[in-house]
Amino acid sequence: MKKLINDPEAVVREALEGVAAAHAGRLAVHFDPNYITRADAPVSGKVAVLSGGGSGHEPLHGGFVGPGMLDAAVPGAVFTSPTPDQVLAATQAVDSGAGVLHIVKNYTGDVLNFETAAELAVAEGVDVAAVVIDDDVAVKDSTYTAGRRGVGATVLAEKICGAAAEAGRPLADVATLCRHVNGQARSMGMALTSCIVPHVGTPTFELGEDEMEIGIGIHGEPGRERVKLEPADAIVERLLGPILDDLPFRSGDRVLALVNGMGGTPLIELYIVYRRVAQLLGERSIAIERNLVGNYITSLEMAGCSITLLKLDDELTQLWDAPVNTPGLRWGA
Amino acid sequence: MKKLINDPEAVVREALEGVAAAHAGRLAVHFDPNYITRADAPVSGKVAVLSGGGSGHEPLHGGFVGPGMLDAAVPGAVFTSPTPDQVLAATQAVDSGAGVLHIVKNYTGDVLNFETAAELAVAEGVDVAAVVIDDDVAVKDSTYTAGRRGVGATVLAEKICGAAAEAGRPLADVATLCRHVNGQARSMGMALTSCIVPHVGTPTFELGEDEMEIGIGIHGEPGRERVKLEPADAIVERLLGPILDDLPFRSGDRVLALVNGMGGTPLIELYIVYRRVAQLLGERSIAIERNLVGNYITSLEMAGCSITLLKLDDELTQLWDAPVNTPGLRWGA
Amino acid sequence: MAIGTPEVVDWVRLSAAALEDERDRLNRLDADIGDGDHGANMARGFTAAAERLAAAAPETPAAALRTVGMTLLSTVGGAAGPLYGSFFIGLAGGLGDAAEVDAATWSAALTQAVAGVVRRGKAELGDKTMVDALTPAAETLEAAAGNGAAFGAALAGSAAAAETGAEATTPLVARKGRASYLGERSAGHQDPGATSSALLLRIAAETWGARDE
Amino acid sequence: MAIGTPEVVDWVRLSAAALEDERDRLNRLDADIGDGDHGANMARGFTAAAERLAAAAPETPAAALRTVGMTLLSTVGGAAGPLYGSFFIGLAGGLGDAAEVDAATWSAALTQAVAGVVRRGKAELGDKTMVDALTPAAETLEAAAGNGAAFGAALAGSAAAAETGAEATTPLVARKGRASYLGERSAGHQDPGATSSALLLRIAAETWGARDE
Ligand SMILES: Nc1ncnc2c1ncn2[C@@H]1O[C@H](COP(=O)(O)OP(=O)(O)O)[C@@H](O)[C@H]1O
Ligand SMILES: Nc1ncnc2c1ncn2[C@@H]1O[C@H](COP(=O)(O)OP(=O)(O)O)[C@@H](O)[C@H]1O
Ligand SMILES: [Mg+2]
Ligand SMILES: [Mg+2]
Ligand SMILES: [Mg+2]
Ligand SMILES: [Mg+2]
Repeated sequence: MKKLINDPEAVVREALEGVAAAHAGRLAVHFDPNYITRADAPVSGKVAVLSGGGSGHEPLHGGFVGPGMLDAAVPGAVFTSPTPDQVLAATQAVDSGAGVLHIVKNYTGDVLNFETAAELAVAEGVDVAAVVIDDDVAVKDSTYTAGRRGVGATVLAEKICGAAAEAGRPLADVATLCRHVNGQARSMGMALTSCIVPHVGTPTFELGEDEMEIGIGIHGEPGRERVKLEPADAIVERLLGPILDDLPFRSGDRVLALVNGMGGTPLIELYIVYRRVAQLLGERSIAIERNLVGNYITSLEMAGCSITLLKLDDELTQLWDAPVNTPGLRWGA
Repeated sequence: MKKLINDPEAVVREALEGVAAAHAGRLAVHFDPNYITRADAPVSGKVAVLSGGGSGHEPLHGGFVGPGMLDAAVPGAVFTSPTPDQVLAATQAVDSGAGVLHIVKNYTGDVLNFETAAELAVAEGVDVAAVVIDDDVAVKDSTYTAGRRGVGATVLAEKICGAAAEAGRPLADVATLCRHVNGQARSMGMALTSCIVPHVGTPTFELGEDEMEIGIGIHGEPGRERVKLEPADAIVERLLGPILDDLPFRSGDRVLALVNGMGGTPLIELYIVYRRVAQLLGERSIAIERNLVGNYITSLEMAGCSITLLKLDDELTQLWDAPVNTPGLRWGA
Repeated sequence: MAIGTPEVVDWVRLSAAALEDERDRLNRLDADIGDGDHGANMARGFTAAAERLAAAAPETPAAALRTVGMTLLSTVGGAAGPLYGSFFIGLAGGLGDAAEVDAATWSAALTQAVAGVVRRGKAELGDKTMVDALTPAAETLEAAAGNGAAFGAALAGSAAAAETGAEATTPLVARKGRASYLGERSAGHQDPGATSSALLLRIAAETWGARDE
Repeated sequence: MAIGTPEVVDWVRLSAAALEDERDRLNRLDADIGDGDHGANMARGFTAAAERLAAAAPETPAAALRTVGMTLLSTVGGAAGPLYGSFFIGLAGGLGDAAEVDAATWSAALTQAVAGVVRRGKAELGDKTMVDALTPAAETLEAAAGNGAAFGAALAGSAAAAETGAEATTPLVARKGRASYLGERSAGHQDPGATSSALLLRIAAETWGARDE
């Protein structure tokens, strides 16, 4: 295992110390329980937006804390959801009385821990609304199973709900918006290589030198299928097809396209992926009105990418364009 | 070789097509010869700032084109300097009559091709000033050799000179500032893994599972020494020591600290590196006034990091803080 | 037999030791159909719980079990944390302020605890989760307690039922938890959470059963 | 012997073929002490130059050589691009509008071309660069031309001197170009640029020398 770390057990703590040192003044990092808030939290009268999950997906979530996006991020151990006491403490720290939106990625652990935390917070008098993000079309959806995983749409929901909260909209409204974003977004990812969880020390899965995993999750969970390596253009088609079919996205739609790196893929390759996404959507007369190309929701050092499409309307576009000032996403500020 | 590419020979062209599609409206991408300019270039009355070099270091340089930073970027083949005709065409495209600053990383190929281009541009009546960046303390400096390589300081020089140009300062002045930035900046890098040049298809160098290369360049050039893998804290000491000794940086200095990923290193690790940088500078009473943690000057998928320190003064800090609006670096806009 | 607070503490202490021993096996089971951390999660949580009980002696079995539940909640994370948290908080709720535990009170508490897990996780029997071990264990215990069986024997039967239930998860296709993303590919592997549940109940039978002779 | 434009075009065409053949060897030499692209760079540039000459027939040897220089400048990149660009533009400058090339004119042109490379790259003899092959080649040719040697023999001597110079770079520590970053670690490897220079001069001797019999 080759990593720039000291002690595998101390990765999250030391990275948080680095975040605290790098972003003092913008972010407040709290330890034991671990959570990150805007330095100026709670923001009086404003609904707070909180998210969290296992670490190892940076910049998600800590890198998205700041004006116009998250009020708090709650990092668990690497690939392990945070515990309810962490989420509770963060919820209380950012609540100004206007309530707190929990944006939760759909993994059993995340859902259960956030649910427990929300119950505790409500018992403490905090108004909490929780929205579960489940945009990963690689997983078959069913009411009898855990359902789809939450992936790229989380970034978009955090940005858009953060903007709505900043604009003064009430909790129920921001929660409805969050469900709307989730409903209009679809994602799928793939991996060229595995990641290595620090305290495990060996790759989560083994892929041959000529193999790739299609439909991978962001924790190295196995995907839909393992196939032979293909050119980038063919890979894009494999990802985009199920995404387009699922919502479905249709000719005339306006979308936001996120081409996301898994952590170990260089930017030059992500632009080659974006090129093909733009070509294929162009052929289908789907207009990419906004885009994002880079590493936003990662799986440690995994090489690979995911694609997320969000169907835009005027309201979503306007909220997307609103100022945001976080370490991981910034414009208009 | 596992990459999200189609044809190894088409990597740069297809990535540029992706850039063109993703940033239409902000950037203009010109093909044959290849270069990227601000969409609104030439900006009347403003000195233009241009840089370039081999591809594979993204977001450098193309990701730094935009208001407040570069007017043009000239990408060569992967790890190969661009040719004079490219640089000439880009220079002419962004010159508003106020002249063009060439920021050149100190590699023989880059220096010679930019020199040739500058001669041609001058012959065409363009006022050109060239500044060579050579901040890499891993290489012994000497007037008898090619000297030090240009690495992380390039990003800082592009930002700061871009701000000065935006503020209306004349060419000679912006060039002097660029030399000042270079003189006040020192860097050193290391690699945990090699990169793979697409048209080569095999790793540039082989490192054992328990080895790392200290003092590596950004093209996979061998470094100062190959040693056994160490914890992140010890690695930071290996990089920071030569940097601090070289300028030297002293107690009471104010600095900008750039912790840069080589492309394949996840952000969580870069924050562990930053943590130690902050600790060590704190112990020496050197104040980190500004910082940047992320992938800014990369070597394809190489895992590793580099550290750059720039000694700040009020002028540099103010120019650093000035608005910048590029795909790779953005604030205040 | 008298199962009081010290015996409850013993159970937790010995469970922590057993989970440390079984850490790798549970991790491996979880690696096959999940993310490979169930052993680490459980060992971390129970070690913390045992330490907390060793540091501050609780007054009643229920108080001890509530401490365990709260500790698991704040140290385990993942799916297992809230589920085992609910389980132990459920056990505590079922025991109330009783100073001693017998087959009848334990059976009632276990039934309540399993209901808590089901309420939280919404898994049904056959979804390939810890519920597949816990539900038969509670049912077997209830039947034995109803028949007036000795507590030790009842516990042993309950543990055996849990083990059978855990083994029976192997052919199943997971419908809950991380393994469900695998669909058909989850069949052929024993569920790690069901395995750890059976382990906990086995340790209870061994620890408390010995007292019952 | 009469070396006119067609013979110059032949030289470039055969050099392109030879560089394609030697691409891997030059890449490997460059991988040892540089970035492993010298063979690819040279093959790409000369293939482009040969194609351009084949497409548009230039009028004079100098015009052909200037086309080569400009093509190398815009297709090779790296250090070798501007240096070989200067070299061929220097050859063109040295020949002026002469319709034919002989030992004396070629010697003068070569001397001017090498001076252009030195001016551009600032390398001195012994810095472990192409200058270590080019300088002795130019000097040997000048001496032979001064002694009234036949053009073919003079070219052969010049090529041999370039090869000796290229081989002599092996023990040197590089002081210019990418290899200089290696410091002492650059010793023990033959310089790729000196090797490609010797190759070009060898092809000239073979191509034009044959005409000279
Ligand atoms: N909805 C659920 N109901 C009951 N048990 C569940 C549920 N989801 C998961 N589990 C149990 O949790 C176990 C996995 O726990 P663990 O690996 O610690 O958490 P995670 O899956 O978050 O990594 C599974 O083996 C299963 O027994
Ligand atoms: N300053 C210089 N003067 C003369 N020749 C040089 C100089 N720098 C490099 N070279 C030559 O260029 C060769 C390397 O060319 P190439 O590999 O194509 O370029 P790059 O080093 O940019 O990859 C070296 O082997 C050397 O002979
Ligand atoms: Mg887990
Ligand atoms: Mg090169
Ligand atoms: Mg698990
Ligand atoms: Mg080279």
